[in-house]
Amino acid sequence: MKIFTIPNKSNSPKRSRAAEWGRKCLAALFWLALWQVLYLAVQQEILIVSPVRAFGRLLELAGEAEFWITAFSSMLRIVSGFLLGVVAGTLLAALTSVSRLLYDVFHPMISIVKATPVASFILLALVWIESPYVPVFTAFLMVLPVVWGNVSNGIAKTDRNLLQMAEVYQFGIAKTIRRIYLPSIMPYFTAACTTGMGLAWKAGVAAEVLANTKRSIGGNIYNAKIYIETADLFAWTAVVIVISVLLEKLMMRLMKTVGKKYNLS
Amino acid sequence: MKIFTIPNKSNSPKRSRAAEWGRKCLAALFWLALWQVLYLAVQQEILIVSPVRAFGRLLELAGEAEFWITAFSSMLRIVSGFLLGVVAGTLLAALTSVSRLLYDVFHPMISIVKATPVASFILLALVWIESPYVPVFTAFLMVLPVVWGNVSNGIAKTDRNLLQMAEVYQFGIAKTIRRIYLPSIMPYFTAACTTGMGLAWKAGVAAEVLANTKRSIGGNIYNAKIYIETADLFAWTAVVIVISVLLEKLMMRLMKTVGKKYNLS
Amino acid sequence: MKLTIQDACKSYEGRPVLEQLCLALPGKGTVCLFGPSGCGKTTLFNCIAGLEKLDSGAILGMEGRRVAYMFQEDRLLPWINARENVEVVLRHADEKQAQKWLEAVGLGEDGDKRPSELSGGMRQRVALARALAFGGDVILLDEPFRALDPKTRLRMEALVQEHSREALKLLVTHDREEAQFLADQILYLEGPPLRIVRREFPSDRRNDA
Amino acid sequence: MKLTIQDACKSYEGRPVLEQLCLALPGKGTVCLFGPSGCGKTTLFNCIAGLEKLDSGAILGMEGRRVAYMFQEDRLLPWINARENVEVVLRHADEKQAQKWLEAVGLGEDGDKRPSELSGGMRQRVALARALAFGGDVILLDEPFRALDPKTRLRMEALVQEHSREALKLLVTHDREEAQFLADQILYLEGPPLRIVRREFPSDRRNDA
Amino acid sequence: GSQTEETASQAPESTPASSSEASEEPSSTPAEKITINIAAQKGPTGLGMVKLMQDSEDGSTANTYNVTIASSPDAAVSMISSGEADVAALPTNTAAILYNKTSGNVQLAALNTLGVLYVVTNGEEVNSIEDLRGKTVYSSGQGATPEYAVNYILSENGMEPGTDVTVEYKADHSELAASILSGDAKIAVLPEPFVTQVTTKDPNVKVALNLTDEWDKVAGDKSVLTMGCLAVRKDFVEQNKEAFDAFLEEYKASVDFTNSHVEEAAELSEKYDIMPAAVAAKAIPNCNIVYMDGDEMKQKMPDFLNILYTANPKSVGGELPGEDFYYTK
Ligand SMILES: Nc1ncnc2c1ncn2[C@@H]1O[C@H](COP(=O)(O)OP(=O)(O)OP(=O)(O)O)[C@@H](O)[C@H]1O
Ligand SMILES: Nc1ncnc2c1ncn2[C@@H]1O[C@H](COP(=O)(O)OP(=O)(O)OP(=O)(O)O)[C@@H](O)[C@H]1O
Ligand SMILES: [Mg+2]
Ligand SMILES: [Mg+2]
Repeated sequence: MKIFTIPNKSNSPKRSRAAEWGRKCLAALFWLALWQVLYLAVQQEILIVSPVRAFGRLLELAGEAEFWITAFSSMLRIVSGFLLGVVAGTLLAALTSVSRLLYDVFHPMISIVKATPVASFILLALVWIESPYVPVFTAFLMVLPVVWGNVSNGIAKTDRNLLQMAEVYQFGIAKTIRRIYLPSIMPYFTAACTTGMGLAWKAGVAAEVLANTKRSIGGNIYNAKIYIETADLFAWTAVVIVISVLLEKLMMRLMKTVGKKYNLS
Repeated sequence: MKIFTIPNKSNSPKRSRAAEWGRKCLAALFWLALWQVLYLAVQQEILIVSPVRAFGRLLELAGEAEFWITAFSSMLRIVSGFLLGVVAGTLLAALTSVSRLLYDVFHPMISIVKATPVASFILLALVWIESPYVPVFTAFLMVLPVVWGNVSNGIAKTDRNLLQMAEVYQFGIAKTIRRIYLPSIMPYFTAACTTGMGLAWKAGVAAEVLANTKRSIGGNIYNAKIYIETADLFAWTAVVIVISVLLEKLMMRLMKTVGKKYNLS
Repeated sequence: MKLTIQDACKSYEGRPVLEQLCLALPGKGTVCLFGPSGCGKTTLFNCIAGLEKLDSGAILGMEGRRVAYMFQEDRLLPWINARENVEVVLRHADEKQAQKWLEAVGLGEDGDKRPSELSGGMRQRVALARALAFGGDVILLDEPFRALDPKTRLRMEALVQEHSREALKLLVTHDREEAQFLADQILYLEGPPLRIVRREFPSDRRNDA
Repeated sequence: MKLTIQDACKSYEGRPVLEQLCLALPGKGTVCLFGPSGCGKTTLFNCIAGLEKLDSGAILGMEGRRVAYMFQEDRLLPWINARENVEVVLRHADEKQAQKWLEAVGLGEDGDKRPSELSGGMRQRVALARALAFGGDVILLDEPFRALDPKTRLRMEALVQEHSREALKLLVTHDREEAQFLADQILYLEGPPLRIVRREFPSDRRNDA
Repeated sequence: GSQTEETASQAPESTPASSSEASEEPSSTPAEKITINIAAQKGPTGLGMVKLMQDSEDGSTANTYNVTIASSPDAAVSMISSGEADVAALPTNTAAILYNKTSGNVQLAALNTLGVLYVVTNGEEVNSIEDLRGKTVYSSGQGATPEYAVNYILSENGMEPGTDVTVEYKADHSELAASILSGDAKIAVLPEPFVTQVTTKDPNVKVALNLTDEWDKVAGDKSVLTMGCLAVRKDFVEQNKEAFDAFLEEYKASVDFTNSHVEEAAELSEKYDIMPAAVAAKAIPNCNIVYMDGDEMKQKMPDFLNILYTANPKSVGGELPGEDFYYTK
């Protein structure tokens, strides 16, 4: 009788935690094995190091205070840019959804922000923006259109029936936003945030290279490249990935908690 | 009585086309004026040129056959990467939604693709990928996680009631996808495509610089930068933006037509 | 204040649903609408509630009057529970008040369930509780008792009858007995376009008034 | 083939809706279910249709039998029109067949409208047309006539009665007369947890059989 | 006129607001320390400046030097054209471009880096340019000075690039470095600090030729292969000539210090976040850090620029700079 239903992930609270972890570890092992295979295939320490080397180097780095300061200050910059992008993207989406005129005004602007290569405006940007803020700015510009697109879409897809209900029962602006728009936008917003967090890291670290930011992960990756320290390159890349994944997890958990608390889903 | 309803854009077919165009032109004028003001404020031809100069240069360039070949081959590369990313992202989303195991396997992979700075893997990538394909690959990697995230989300949010209906009425896999999943995913997919198209251009052009691709917009932007031909820089950037916006428009229209034809929305 | 519908016209894609409709309704009391499926009852309600704009004509006597509208579908907010769904329409959030209304519709124990965890009839009663809790000077009820068993139905009918006697209650029903029991006035409708084929004033209630 | 429900248990968050329910139903004919709102009728239907899994117990006699299920909500696909909504359940897509079914429920002229352009009662009739068009050996109808005016209702009742006499039709209704008119067997229910308080075999129909 | 005012308002502490104002309060009082904003870069140009930075920090210099390490020529260009910096270390051809683009407001003060291009080999014996005949040479920097330099040297040695020698261009210095280490490329033209990197990583990789020397061999006294220079804003230097001349002296001393006290300079390089000390110590001898100004510069530059100009006019900004491009003390 069962023909085709995509399993609902959230619907299986009884699945044992152990099995969950087991599967996750398996997945990790799978990718590590692939890495090792790749390493053995390439056999060039300059291009690719073995997972063992990379983790060894990572542990070494983790022993230094400097490492933590660097990682933390890069994180601070990129998260700031990310948050700014999320806030601005959401506000802009609200504005452009309310007014057709504002939409017409901002839409080309956002298209430009989306498509313009960083190389094109960095020269101009460097006049106003000081070097440590370039990564912030770049992450911001990366996240903004993603959030804007998703939130706008979420607003457009909000159930008109519920909006009519809110109108009849005189919810007013605040209650309509709180009770209808927010919960409707949540899934779109969440998707934008998870995607945006990754992109913010990608772009933010690249911008740290461009702006030669002191004490930055980007700077370290750049140095690793110039000095052909491949183990360092992989170790610092791993740092980027680990922080980004952890932050994403943290953010999702936070959103879930807030969502539950305020009945947003 | 009307309190707060966000106006439905698609709901006003009677609004005169002239007014629509008028507003769009006004928006364009607004941004051009802002550009001019900025230009007058900076007063440095090296950093920023006037809109008139940029368009003059653009017209000049447009007179050369080389220009069209360059623009076209860049477009081809980036659109290929974009399409690959869309296809792969959609397939991957389908896979990871069907099987929890595949989800656990691919999720970390996608997080890595999202966050890894291009600088980190370009060295490795260049070993296998020939220079002209680097922009394709980069655009692909940019679009993949955006599409994956949105489509996964769309699948997860598909109405369970309708899925139950499909099960009872023995739709089978094909019909369930065609009649329920596809239409449900459409808005998420569309948002991913518009966002992704812009990002593909941003990243693709940057990669053309990195990979030193011949006959590329990226190469021209790079040259304009090292030779400090600011008018060229702005003209080529305008090319990127115009093509990206046109492609986005084209894509949206295509999706609407297809969506209408196959009743997807 | 009387509610007057003057030359109301409304069409969807060229097909008229309301066409030069004129209708005068009293300031208070219960009016039952009785008409075939698709004749335009819901459309009329939407116009009275201000959710749809008339193509031409006017609806007079609605200024400053609060409208409570129980829709034909339940239109509950899926992300909050039954009690909150009632509470959300109260001017001053008040959980006890909401609970009171839930009890009135026989759902005192189901306040913590979300709409997806309620049965069809229960959802409908939450929507009824919400409309009654909002109060209002004009109360529009689109088939409020449709999916209820006879016993519950009687209780709900009584509840609606007792409620806000000073308000104008418009009520769509497909049950002739029910109309006779509840209404001061019954409008027999045909359509589309909507027209009133007969008005009836159930005598016993008229004498009361 | 008989349909047998054996010791069926099903609870939501610890609250039992079906508890040790045993029920034997004939292989064909019309059985009306008659019970208060929230007693567990829809849950029972969902279990029979295989959409919900029993916590324990079994439902026997369903192997290989096609089930048509008209849900309590309409569950129409919002992105296709009424005709396509019927066509989509046919084994071989056939527009004429779909149109025929729409005409049977009195919607011959509304086939091109999308669900959002239909009135409540019309949507419901599309859902009925869909269930009947699918056919099936077991037909579950959850309040198929709820929001219909008396005239339309009579037509629909007749339609259901005429339809697939070889199938087992289970039908939830809140109208005693309707049950008497349609059913070979009436189950009076209470709940939750669901229990059968009385079985009635409307005599005239029994004599027919 | 207006341009001066504009930039001055962005950097008021370094530049008097206008020339009229400047004449009212002459800046040449030796007692008063002037702040000179300098944009250096991570590579060799920065290395030559470390002593200057140290001294300025100690307060033992004639002026106060506010050195910013810019990551890329981009940032330096941005800084000098917006007036944020008065002096900037730039690629030599970029200085020429800026001169053209600013109608002469950027002057060449001194050359500070000669060529840092080397031919390195992995498993091939190369002792002279002639040995390259018939071989495949890998290089990076297509469309930039490395390409023009390689082509010039090859042609002057009677070889046609592309026919007598195959030159394959890689996109990126790191990629080229990786190829030579992996042995995919046997002969490569690499810049510092990549040369130091590859030779340290793999003892089989040898520095075969120094392209600066090869250039000198064919060009004699007429021109010099130069990669980096110090450019100055004309409107700044006109008003602060004395201070700037003092700076050049001190900068010259700083370059000498770097070349003669490699270890100490390397320490300072790490301190000022230019390069790790170990790397700097190895790189300094190969970086061709020099100080060349005045007549020598004026004599050798035009030919060099002309070679670039012949290869691609855009690489010097469309036309060869005039006399006033060269700053004289
Ligand atoms: N949004 C719409 N677009 C097009 N047609 C519509 C729309 N809404 C309603 N209609 C049409 O208007 C007519 C009246 O609809 P309405 O919902 O008012 O009927 P009703 O009297 O409430 O019927 P029911 O008792 O079945 O609910 C119907 O023929 C319907 O198809
Ligand atoms: N998904 C669910 N989660 C929790 N409780 C549920 C869920 N579905 C149904 N219930 C509960 O099960 C009981 C029976 O629900 P059911 O829908 O079967 O009633 P019903 O007999 O169909 O009522 P109605 O005539 O109102 O449709 C109700 O008390 C309801 O609250
Ligand atoms: Mg209706
Ligand atoms: Mg039910």
